Amino acid sequence: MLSKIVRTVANQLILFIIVFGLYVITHGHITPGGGFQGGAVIVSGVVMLLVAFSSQELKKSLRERVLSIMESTGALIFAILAFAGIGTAFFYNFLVGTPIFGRIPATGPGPGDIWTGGVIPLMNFAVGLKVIAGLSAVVLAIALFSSGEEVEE
Amino acid sequence: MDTLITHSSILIIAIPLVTAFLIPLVGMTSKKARNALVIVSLAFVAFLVFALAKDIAINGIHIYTLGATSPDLTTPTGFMVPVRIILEVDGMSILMGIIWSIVSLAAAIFSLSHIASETGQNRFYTLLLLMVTGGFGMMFTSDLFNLFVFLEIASISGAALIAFRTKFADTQEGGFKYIVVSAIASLMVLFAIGLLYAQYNLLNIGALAQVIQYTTPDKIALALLLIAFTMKAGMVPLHLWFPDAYSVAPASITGMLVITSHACMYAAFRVCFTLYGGMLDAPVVGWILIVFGLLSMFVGVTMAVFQKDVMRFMSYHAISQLGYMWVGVGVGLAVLGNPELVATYGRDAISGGVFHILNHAMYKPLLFFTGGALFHRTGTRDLTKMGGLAHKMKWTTILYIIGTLSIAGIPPLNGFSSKILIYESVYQFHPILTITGIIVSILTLASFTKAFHSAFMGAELPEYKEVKEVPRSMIIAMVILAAGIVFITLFPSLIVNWTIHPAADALIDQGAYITAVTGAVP
Amino acid sequence: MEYIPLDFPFLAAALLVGVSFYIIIFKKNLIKLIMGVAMLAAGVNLFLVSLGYRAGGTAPIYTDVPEGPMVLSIPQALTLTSIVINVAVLALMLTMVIHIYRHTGSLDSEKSRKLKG
Amino acid sequence: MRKVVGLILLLVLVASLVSGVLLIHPFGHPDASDMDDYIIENAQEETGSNNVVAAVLFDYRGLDTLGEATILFTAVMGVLLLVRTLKRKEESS
Repeated sequence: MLSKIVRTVANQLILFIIVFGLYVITHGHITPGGGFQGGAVIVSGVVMLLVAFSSQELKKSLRERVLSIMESTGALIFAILAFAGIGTAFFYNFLVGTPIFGRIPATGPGPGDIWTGGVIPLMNFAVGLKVIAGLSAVVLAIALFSSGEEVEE
Repeated sequence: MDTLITHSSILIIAIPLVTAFLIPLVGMTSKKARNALVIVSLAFVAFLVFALAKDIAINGIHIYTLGATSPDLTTPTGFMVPVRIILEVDGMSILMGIIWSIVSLAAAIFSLSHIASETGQNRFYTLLLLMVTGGFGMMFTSDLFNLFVFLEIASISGAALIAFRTKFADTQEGGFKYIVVSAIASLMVLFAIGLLYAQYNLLNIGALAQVIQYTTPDKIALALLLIAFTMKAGMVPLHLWFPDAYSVAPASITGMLVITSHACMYAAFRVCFTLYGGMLDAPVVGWILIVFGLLSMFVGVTMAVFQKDVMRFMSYHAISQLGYMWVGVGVGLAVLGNPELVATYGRDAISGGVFHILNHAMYKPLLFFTGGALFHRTGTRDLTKMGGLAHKMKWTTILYIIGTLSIAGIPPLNGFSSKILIYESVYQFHPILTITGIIVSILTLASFTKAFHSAFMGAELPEYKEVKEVPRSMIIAMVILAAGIVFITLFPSLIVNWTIHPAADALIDQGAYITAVTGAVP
Repeated sequence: MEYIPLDFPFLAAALLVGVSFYIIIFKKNLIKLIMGVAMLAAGVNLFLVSLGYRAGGTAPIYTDVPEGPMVLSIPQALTLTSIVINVAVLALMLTMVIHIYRHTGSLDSEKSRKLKG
Repeated sequence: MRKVVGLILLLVLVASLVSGVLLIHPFGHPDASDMDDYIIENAQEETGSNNVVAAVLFDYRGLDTLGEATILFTAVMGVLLLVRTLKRKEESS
């Protein structure tokens, strides 16, 4: 556990990191970024908390059971979105042209429109959820394990 | 039913995947529901594989384009090269799929009681199903990068499963060796993919095969791909990790790992026959495979003689048996440029090699399972410490005898029918290959008899007074594989005509694979 | 810079792969071995992503992009996939090394080798 | 002996890799780009995404990304499997 200054700053900073990560995830289909990148940004915030506080401290607020459920859910949403297009073909982008994220941008350079991309923004969210939960679980588990703590099953 | 067949190739990959994602959620509530889910999904996948196999036997190569407006639209309208990932299942792929579906189902059933006393079962079954996904993906995809992704899925889950019993040091070491070897191998594959992509801007195997020129970078890519896949399959100069990793895994996983070795072998064949095909310097590559195959046969069997650990002993035999397949298919590859020789013995040699894959995939997991059964009851893998177990474990003894007779190639059993096919065809290529094969076969029989003697025969040892027969689910799993052996033994010509020859022809006939992707040959 | 006369990125990738193979073959420490694998992955990723570069090209994202050629997009997607895969591999490797260290008390690949055969 | 063999193999490998990467197209000037050009031209229309890389990841090569997500899932499961407690809790058995 580091000094009080570090802990206080980390506590405030984590909010901004989460907001930035969510921005990267949400705008994955119009600007550089996406589920993996945004998820990694948020996990870097978790790592910062891990450094500032101890792993035992963090374990109280991040239950592994919850993380495990989150990860499975993210993966399932992704797989189900892929399955949903199976009327035509697996991974068919069935939302293009529908009211939900279905707008088609003008060809060529232009300003981005958030309501485009079909299943891509939804898949970005699913992947983001998965990456946040999965990598946090890994980082936390290795930190607990190398400090000699038993990890709950 | 037709819709199911149309989508079957992706369903075979996706169903174990989705089930794997569900297992952690289901496993939290009920153990029984989880076990039932695993078995039911794998059984359904096996059903789909057989349905797809029937469809392929009737209608030819099955093709599935992911994300296209229609699954059989391989290239976008008005465009010549494929853009999306395409699954392509031909005779060879579906043979591997049949093997994988049977063995994975048997392994899951075997695991039910084999790991019943361990913790972390939810994650064990999740990883088992992910490994099944990876294997099917490797066998069915026709996209090089996708092959790399599925290779990684299979190897990472395999490594975690090898290290499953964390309280022993050797499991961790075996798992670590396995994951280092697979990481290096798959990164070499990725570098080769980069070299090919840079020149042709394509990733699909069929489309690449159409335009490949066999330039110097292509040759380097071929070398990298072959080294990577043979290393992952456990060919001799790069086999040192193989027994370390395979002997320490839970027995059900070892049975599955053998098939992932076959899947890497399949990938190597796919690269040689389909990707490079006619452009290949066939005699040189063929001879390389033959020489290292012979080395594998010999080194594997001689090292096996000295082993005391039952699983290590069987792992070395697995290396030796893999050598037969390299030799058989290598001979077919060496004469690939010459249609006459292919017709006289090349096709038979490839058939023999492929048939041996099928046979080996039945008896080697069976033998590993019996080894696991011994470990389950005695708590040791050391053959010198066992003895007199035939009195206590009758089923295991009988199943072990079936496996032994089959691996040694004793005439009526299936191991014999594939070995004789290899011997006969290979003899016309070079007699020394057949002679080596027969010698190795005799040594195999001798060492398995010795192991049988020390584990099952002799007086009952006092410390195993309490030993009982293994639980029923383990016997069922072993009986499934033994039934496969008996079936092949009884109807060898049926199997050869319906699965082996189409598989061998699929390897030889590069044009059909290309045509299925790109439409007509230009 | 308009045009780079030599294939520096390709050469750097090949040399990085060579250096990492040197580490993997000759170093005995398991952590160094893992670093070698990570460097190998970095080299291969560098090679892949530099394959797609087109001189003077922009990133293949249409939002407010200047007119002109775009760099190839598939290598970028492949590299992204490969990076995530390598993160996964490294996490698993490190966990196993912690276990090996707990069991044998050593990170030397020669000393910790318990199995003989 | 082992070192010498290793060094020779290493040199052969590096030499072949260097020659391989020098023989492909010069940096910045890809030889062929049919597949990528098709994607760059049609991605907006077919997938509605301005970000072509995202279109490749989630649409054209979706199975790769599903595989990638699966690998991450596999690694997480693997790590959690390996660091699990070995003693079964009393109430759960």
